[in-house]
Amino acid sequence: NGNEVGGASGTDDGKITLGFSQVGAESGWRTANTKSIQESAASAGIDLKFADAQQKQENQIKAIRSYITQKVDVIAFSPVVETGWDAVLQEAKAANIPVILTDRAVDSQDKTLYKTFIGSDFVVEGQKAGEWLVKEYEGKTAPVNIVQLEGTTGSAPANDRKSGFEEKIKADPKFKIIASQTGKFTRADGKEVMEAFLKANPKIDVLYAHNDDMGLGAIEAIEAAGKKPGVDIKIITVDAVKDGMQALADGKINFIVECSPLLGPQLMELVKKVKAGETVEPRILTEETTFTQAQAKEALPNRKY
Amino acid sequence: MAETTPILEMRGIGKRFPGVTALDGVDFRLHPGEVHALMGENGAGKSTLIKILTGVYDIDDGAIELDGEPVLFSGPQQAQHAGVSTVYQEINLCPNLSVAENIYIGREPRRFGMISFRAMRAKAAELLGSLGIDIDPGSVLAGHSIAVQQMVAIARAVDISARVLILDEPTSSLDAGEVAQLFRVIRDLREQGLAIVFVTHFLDQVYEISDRITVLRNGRLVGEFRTAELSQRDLVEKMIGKELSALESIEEQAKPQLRDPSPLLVAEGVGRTGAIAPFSLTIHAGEVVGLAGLLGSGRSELARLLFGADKADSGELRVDGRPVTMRGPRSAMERDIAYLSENRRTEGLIEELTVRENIILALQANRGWARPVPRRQQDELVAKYVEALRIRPADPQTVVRNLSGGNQQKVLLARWLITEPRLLILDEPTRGIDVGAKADIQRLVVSLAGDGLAVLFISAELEEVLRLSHTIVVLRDRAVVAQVENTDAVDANSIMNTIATGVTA
Amino acid sequence: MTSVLAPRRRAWTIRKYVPILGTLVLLVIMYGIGIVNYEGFYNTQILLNIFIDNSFLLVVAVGMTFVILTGGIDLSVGSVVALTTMVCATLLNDGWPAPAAMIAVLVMGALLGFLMGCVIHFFEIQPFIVTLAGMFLARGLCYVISTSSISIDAPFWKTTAQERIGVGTFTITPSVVIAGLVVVIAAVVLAWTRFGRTVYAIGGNANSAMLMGLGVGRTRIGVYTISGLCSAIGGLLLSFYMSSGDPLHAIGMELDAIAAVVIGGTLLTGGSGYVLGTVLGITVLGLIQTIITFQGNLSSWWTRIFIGGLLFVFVLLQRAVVRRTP
Amino acid sequence: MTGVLKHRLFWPSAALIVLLLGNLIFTPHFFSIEIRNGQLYGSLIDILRLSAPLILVALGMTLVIATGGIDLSVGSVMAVAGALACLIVVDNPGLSGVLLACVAAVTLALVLGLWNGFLVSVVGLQPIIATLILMVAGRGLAQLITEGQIITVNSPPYRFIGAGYLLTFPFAVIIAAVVVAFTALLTRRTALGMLVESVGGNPRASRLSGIHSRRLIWGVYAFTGVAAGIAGLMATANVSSADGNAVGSLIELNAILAVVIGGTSLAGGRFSIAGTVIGALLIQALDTTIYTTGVPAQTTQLFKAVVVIVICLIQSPAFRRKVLRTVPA
Ligand SMILES: Nc1ncnc2c1ncn2[C@@H]1O[C@H](COP(=O)(O)OP(=O)(O)OP(=O)(O)O)[C@@H](O)[C@H]1O
Ligand SMILES: Nc1ncnc2c1ncn2[C@@H]1O[C@H](COP(=O)(O)OP(=O)(O)OP(=O)(O)O)[C@@H](O)[C@H]1O
Ligand SMILES: [Mg+2]
Ligand SMILES: [Mg+2]
Repeated sequence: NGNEVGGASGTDDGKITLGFSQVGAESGWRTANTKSIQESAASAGIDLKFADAQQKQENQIKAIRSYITQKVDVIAFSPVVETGWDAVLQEAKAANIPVILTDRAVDSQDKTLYKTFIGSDFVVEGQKAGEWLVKEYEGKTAPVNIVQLEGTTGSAPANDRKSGFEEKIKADPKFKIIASQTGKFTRADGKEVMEAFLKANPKIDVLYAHNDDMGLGAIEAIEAAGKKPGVDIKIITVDAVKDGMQALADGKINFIVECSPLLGPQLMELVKKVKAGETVEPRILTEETTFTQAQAKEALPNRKY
Repeated sequence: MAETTPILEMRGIGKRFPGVTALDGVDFRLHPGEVHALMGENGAGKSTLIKILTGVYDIDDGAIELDGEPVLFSGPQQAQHAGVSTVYQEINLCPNLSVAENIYIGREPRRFGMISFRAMRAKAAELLGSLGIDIDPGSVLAGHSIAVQQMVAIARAVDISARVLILDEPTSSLDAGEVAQLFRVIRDLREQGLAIVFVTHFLDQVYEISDRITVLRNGRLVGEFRTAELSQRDLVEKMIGKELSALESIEEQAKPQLRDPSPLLVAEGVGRTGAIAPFSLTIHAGEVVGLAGLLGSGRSELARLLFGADKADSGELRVDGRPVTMRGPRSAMERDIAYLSENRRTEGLIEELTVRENIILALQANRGWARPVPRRQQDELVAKYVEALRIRPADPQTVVRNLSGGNQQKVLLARWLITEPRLLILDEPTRGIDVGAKADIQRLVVSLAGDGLAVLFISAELEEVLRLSHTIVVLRDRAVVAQVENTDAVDANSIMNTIATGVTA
Repeated sequence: MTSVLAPRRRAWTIRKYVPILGTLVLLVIMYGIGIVNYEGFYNTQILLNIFIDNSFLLVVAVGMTFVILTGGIDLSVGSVVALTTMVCATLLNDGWPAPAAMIAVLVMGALLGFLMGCVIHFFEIQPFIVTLAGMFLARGLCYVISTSSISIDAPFWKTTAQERIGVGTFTITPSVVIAGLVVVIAAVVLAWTRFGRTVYAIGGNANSAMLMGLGVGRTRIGVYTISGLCSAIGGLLLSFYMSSGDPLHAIGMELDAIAAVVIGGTLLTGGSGYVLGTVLGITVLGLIQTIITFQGNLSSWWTRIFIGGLLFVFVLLQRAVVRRTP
Repeated sequence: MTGVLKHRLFWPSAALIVLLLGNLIFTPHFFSIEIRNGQLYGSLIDILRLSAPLILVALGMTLVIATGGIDLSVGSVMAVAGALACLIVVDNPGLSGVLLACVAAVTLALVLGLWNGFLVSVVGLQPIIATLILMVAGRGLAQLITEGQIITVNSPPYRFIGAGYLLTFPFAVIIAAVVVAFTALLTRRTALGMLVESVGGNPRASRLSGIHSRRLIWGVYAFTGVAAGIAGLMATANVSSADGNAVGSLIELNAILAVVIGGTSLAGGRFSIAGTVIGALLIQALDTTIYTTGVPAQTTQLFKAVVVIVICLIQSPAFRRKVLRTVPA
């Protein structure tokens, strides 16, 4: 029930008004992200104007323009794509409205267009996954056959998680990515692609999935093929949503790199600081960790999303 | 007329469709300054020959020469550029464009590269005027009756024609007045040295206008004759390929005896604004009521109201003495009324379905989807009417689109006959049907009426109406102006008089 | 003897604009409702922003109008837009001068459209499949060029992106001017040229048009070429707007374009409709989006339901105003 | 032989077979089918199983297209039905809960189909717009049901619908086969098929022949809704979770493609159920081929484009006549 927030745009009552333009609601992760922002805005006493862009940059630009005309105090948004923001950010700057980026970066020469960028680093996530794998197979010489389930082709998380991972494992020739295909970040596609992988490749040692959902789909495929996920095939995923953590705790996944959507509280702190005119760090990483099976068992009971 | 060198010569033309040899070794010569009638029964191959000539169909065998040069048009566009313009059998115009545009599209008058619609409308009005048609050239084509559309198509072709003008059954829904206008224009063009190909099933028209006749039968050439040297009787025999006895009986065809004068349908003050003024009409079982009137006088409109194809906005309809509200064709069909539209392509045929499916369609619709007509019954019914109406090819699995125009018309007639209606509304049922089949249909109407079927009969051919009807309803300017009993005193002249003056003679 | 055909109502000429006028009136009402309900909505700039934010879509939809008027469909437009941005960005990064890069992508777009038109016409394959294959092809080429976005730093793009044309406080972008030009040219071509009228004729009845001796093949290939060209122009405008090439740009734009055309009163079966209607269709979609933004408190799913609802109300009223025979 | 060549299903079938054979080059055991854990296991089985939802949706789409319409909302209807079912099953994972969920979901899908049919046949909106409304709003509805989250269910009976095996055969395939057989019987053993073709072929003539085209069109959209609803159950059961955003996304395009490849014209009229099934199998086979042969993710679209173009060209009589110079059929 996210439709309770917002209301009259009031600069008069001393409340801070935050205009937030969200990418969309394309995944559970994104919904958790939205929820976190809405809830923490409410508890921080910030008046939130929220707009969903349905995955379209023009809608986001439109929303930001409209926030400018509505004279909100701070604008925050998760860019759908990295490029093409200069013009509208220029307008915001001219109107003296500070801008905060969340979750994804924009690719702009002019760093004064926004105050700060808070979010995860997808490359680092890929690296963490790669590092774990390298460590896991330390000292062994047998070749390791890896299959990869990529995210939506062309999306930043897919590109970065792939490059970060591959960067870490490329030093050792025993790691071989024998198949890599997009699973579009969904369970159904993850399962379908994994089924095909299993038939085409008799020996798969490791599965690296760019998010939990694809990994969860793949687990079903692996089980249907009569193999044991987590044992016969080791599985690494990214995100750490609740279902993923459950599978990790059950031993079906071996390692999860967290990519936290819960940046609401951090964001609200920043909004207040920016509004007060304080200087903030230009790049703030969300507080994230990684989970092994044992850690998952511990963390699971108070996992929120 | 002196023998000139032919402007067009087709030799050994052959065309095969899957399962059908439409043309086989046909020769055809056309001289400048002549009107050449192309004759033959339905499905003889007339339209196919024309389409071969203008490049609509690829040619299988044979060669074509225009002005001594071998030609092979890639399509109507190229044919037009070479001076050959054509009115194809089915009206081929664009319903969404205006009348003027339909005449001039592709050749619009332009100023500074932009089409000048004003000039175009003016030219169109003038052209249509010369054919005796007075309609707004800016109006949308779809709003006009088939007859008007046919005139528009003719106007277009006449205006384009440079060397050869081909008219494939241009007069099938025109009344005598329009035909006269058309012939005047054709004679003018002939004077100017144009070569004209003319296809029709009206023998009188052939003798009135043509200089030479080529007869086809079953896709083969029967021969080329001078009209003056070929008697009407011989012509028919050449077309049907056997001794003529059937035709004579039509001439003597008596109209059916009225047996049971109980009113089947009564219309009181039924009308529709903008379409037809309120009229009253009674049709009895076993009675044939003919509608007479000029093109656009509202005959079809009247028929459509009785069938519920359009909604009446005034008056009352009673069937069997009980008032009915026509909510649509279904209401009429439930009361055993059937309606054959004059517009066979847009309102009749389902082109991609087979002959069998087209024939049983109305019967099936009446029964509802859940009770399919058993296949055996279908086959019997279809076989019966394919036989009775001589539908060719006789294979019920043929896709209706591939039938010749006349045979398509017979299929539609069959569709309604198998529903065994009590009132049959026939709007131009004999359009494009050959002499033999026309006699069959007329005989059928007489015999059905004899069995107690009521018929509302609309035809551009006044003679046909006179021959069959007990009562003649005369329309003019979208209103019923007279209802006369068809006694011996009534003839074409007196009806024409009524039409012209609006007063019963 | 002459025929006594009474000259009939001349009402046709006015009647054919009823759909457009009806749509326009509804649009005004919708705008009025926006003004009453949302503070700041009355600002004329809001209206101008609709065109600023949709100039590329407008151009694409204009191309689509040509195709739909012939009774065809072009699903490739979104992908061609994306491909245009990608190729343009790549060429510029390779040091091509701006005019050369622009011409190159325009030619490429037109060529893609031309090829699809040829396949549709010569091999008699349904436009849906051919353009769907075109959609895969163009999108596939984007990924082959790069899977990540390429930013455009060419000064011309920067200035065009930030340039504002306007009187007083009301401004538009050069893109809007270009889109406006495209609309005017398209409207003139459709209404007053032989090509344009042939487009309508084909939509009315392609077989008749062929028998009437019109250049059906040429025209049909022509409309797909125009659609390809318009997609490329739209792609250029998008690259101004986004300053980047991205393989994920314009996903689903084909549906938006088709929707705009059809909401604008053009029949999907062809033969009836106007470019002006398409402009109105775009405005409707833009206005719906603007209302959503002003509403400001809708969750993602309510946003979708709300869009569907507004669309429903609009087309329902439109249908009531413009009661046409089906 | 020429008789076979002329059959309208010959070319789509040939394309399917060629595509499958092409796999043998890259994956020698592509055709091998074995029994694992009492279930048939192999790539061909995967293709059959994965194409089941598409077949269902395409089946409805076939009829809609035959009436001269189109239904863009099928994906959204799938998502709504799947979401509702999962919502119910989450709390009642037993067999009765699953049955209840199926009935509720299919009923809701039926209502949505009736809604589409109402807009098209009674209100008279253009089908593409009428169904676009539900395409947009329906996805919102699905997400409303799931609250934007992925609902994961843990219910073996529910999972059975999409991923279970009955007598070694995938249950989803059995459902699809039954619905296909049912539809084929319904349309070809009654007069329904012909009436639908008639309405699509010439609506005006059909009306004048006394066909209740309004009811018919309404019914066809309702049927499509139900088919999409069942497909939604299958798709969500396959992964035991409902993702309001992802379920059935872009399936409308694939379904239309399947219909068109199967030889049904988008202009309406004649339709072929067998053709549609072959079309759907072809599309799924293409996806599976891409995954098994290891086409890199960046080039899959390109690969698809090429295959679709080749299939279309080979199917086109004009292409064979003009380029391959074969005798016309
Ligand atoms: N496209 C086609 N496919 C298959 N058969 C066709 C096709 N066109 C015509 N035919 C067949 O060719 C034969 C000749 O038809 P055509 O239309 O030339 O006859 P016609 O002499 O014009 O008859 P009508 O007087 O009825 O118009 C018919 O048997 C018809 O069924
Ligand atoms: N200028 C016009 N504007 C609007 N509608 C017209 C116009 N001219 C003709 N129509 C339409 O054309 C038809 C008139 O022809 P109608 O069917 O009444 O003629 P008819 O007496 O059957 O003669 P025929 O069928 O021989 O032309 C009607 O459908 C009428 O609405
Ligand atoms: Mg003929
Ligand atoms: Mg008439």
